[in-house]
Amino acid sequence: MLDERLEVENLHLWRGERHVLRGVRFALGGGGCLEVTGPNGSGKTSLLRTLCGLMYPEEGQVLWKGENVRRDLPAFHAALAYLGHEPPLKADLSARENLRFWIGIRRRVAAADLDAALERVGGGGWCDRLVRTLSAGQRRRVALAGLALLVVPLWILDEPTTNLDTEGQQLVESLIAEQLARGGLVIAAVHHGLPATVRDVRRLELPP
Amino acid sequence: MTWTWFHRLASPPYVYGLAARLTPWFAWPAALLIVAGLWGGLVLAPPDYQQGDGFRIIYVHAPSAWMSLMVYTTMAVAAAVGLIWRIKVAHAVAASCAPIGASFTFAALVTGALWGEPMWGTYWEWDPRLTSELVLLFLYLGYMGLRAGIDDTQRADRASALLAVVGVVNVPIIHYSVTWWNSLHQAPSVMRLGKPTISAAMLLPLLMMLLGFTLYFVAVLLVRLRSEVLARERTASWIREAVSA
Amino acid sequence: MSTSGAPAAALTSVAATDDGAGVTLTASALDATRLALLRDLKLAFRKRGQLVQPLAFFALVTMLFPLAVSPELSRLREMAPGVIWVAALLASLLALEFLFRDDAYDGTLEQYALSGQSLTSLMFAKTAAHWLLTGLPLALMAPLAALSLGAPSASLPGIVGSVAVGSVALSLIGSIGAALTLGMKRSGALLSLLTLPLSLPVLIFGARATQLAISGGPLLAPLELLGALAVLGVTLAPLAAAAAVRISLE
Amino acid sequence: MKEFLDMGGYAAFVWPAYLVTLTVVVLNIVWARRALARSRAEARRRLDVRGERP
Repeated sequence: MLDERLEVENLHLWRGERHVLRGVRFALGGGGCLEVTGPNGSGKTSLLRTLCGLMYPEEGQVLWKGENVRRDLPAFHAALAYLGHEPPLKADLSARENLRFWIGIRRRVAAADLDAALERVGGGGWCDRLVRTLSAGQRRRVALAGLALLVVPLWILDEPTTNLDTEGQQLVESLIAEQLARGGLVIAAVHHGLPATVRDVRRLELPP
Repeated sequence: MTWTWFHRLASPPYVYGLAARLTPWFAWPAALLIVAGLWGGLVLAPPDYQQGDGFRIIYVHAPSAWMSLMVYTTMAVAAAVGLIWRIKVAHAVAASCAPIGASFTFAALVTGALWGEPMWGTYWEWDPRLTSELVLLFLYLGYMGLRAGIDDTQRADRASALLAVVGVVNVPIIHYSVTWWNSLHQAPSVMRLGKPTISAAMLLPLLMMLLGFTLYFVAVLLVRLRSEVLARERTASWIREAVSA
Repeated sequence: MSTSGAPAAALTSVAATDDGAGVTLTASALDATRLALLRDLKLAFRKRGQLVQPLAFFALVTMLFPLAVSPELSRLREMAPGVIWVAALLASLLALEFLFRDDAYDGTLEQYALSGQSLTSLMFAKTAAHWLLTGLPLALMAPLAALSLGAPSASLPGIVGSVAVGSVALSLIGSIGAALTLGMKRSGALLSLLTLPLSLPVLIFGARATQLAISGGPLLAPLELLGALAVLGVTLAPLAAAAAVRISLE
Repeated sequence: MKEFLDMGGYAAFVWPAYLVTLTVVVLNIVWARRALARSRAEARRRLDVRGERP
């Protein structure tokens, strides 16, 4: 029952005249990591958004714990964290306020946990500044802090290392490693491949 | 077993072929009825005792007004079906309805105004029915504007379907509010006519026109439906046959 | 049980059971709605300039009428309900364009849709914020406009009440239009084309209530009708707006 | 015939009303057929692009 497992069966997605996903299939169990690669326009983002249930595939289905996610989307979403291209942050709120609202809508979070998460991503010095004054890399780090705070079994990440320096990329690695060690699942679209330190990575290459 | 007809009706190739086959079965009776209705309405029906020959506008005004409402209802029902069951053909029906409905709403407004001038002494009267008709035209225009504003057909289908459903929930409220408002501001100067006593010779052509226009709507809808179905279909297997014919 | 069963179970238990304080970790729907509302209010106060715009617009439009028609108070008084309501309708519309725009750009809507919380209640929160930031201030400003148009001071409570209730319905109807036009580059004209016909009943009942307030008549009937529209809107509009947002994310 | 065309003095209203309605009726037929022709051409073009038609 508690076995978190994501299965994807024969996904076909069209966008206008383009056949974006052509029969994508895979299965991923607890502790598994899947990296989705492919050139620009190969449908990485579309695949991730389809997995989340935002886009409706023409054919095929996504199963979570053996059940079609469409049957109970709210329950599936409660088990899911999705990070898109851009960190979902408000420019006119501080990093801390952003996290308080974004995460708070989903779960209760103690101030101490919030501080710890911000500290962890190196935001101790700037977490009370408005997000509009932060660099792209710092914003990405705020998003990572949010990811860590959500504590959900399934992570779906779109280019999580964009704009990050070496230290930031190591942070992504350790976050992913912890999530996998907890028995969580990680699906990440990446351009250059995840760093080698993340072991047991399976790869899904989307054709152009 | 009971659902097979439903599934067949959701299948684009089946619908495409069916629409092509059915069109003449609606088009020709429609043409006959409309011609007969025109003859009956313009020539055979006696002049109204109050409105004289002016009442003959009813034979084009009433069918246009009927179309404007009937097409909107059809559109909203098709849109709801498409929205709930994600049936592409239903969205194609809804999308086909809008331009037809909008043009007949326009015709109803113009013929209503042309009827109003000799009867009320003014082209435009803020009468609840004319006002509701005008609002309906804006609802159609909004629907078409929304479709035109969204590039992706699938998203345009779903967004406009939602609008059609919201609109159909609102139409009775709008009509009620306009009637309520009109009852407060009854203009005394306008001549109000009692309902004309309609004789059989007057009524029969009207019924023929109403039925003729309805069949005509189905025929035009079927032609439009084919084009909308083609535009939504990407799998080539049946399209090749469809377009080579 | 698979090999990864134990850690997976541990993870689930973190999400599902109580923490030390004995409270569940998942935010309730009420918490989520409250936070979404607070977020919008806080953001609006960070950008006060945008907040003032619809109000200034409202004041300006009502000022145009005496200049365009006549400064005679008796004539203005007759027009006052129409002027106030048309101006309020347009001012509310003006603010609608921004209701979802930023949220769509920065991915907030996506996170709302994927939060596992009811998107309908989050949409309700956004609409409530819109009303608190435009509808309510407009209602509070309406007496000024009414006085300048020659309305007697006894009519002011009725005017405030009718604008306050009517603008609830306006915000709700508008939220559907704003959600439907998400992702379009120039949505302003289309937004008014979608929203104004649907707002007609609010305009009719609202103007009537205002008129009765000015003439000292019993305005309960139109107010009740306005209230009915608002209640209907509260139950249906967030649902439709949520569906429209989902469609825009597809 | 002249009497018929005169419509009891209402010619200026009756005939334009019929004209407008019949124009709408005819235009709808023309538009629908044109839309279908366009969709078929478009479908053909798509098939050509994919090389699925000789």
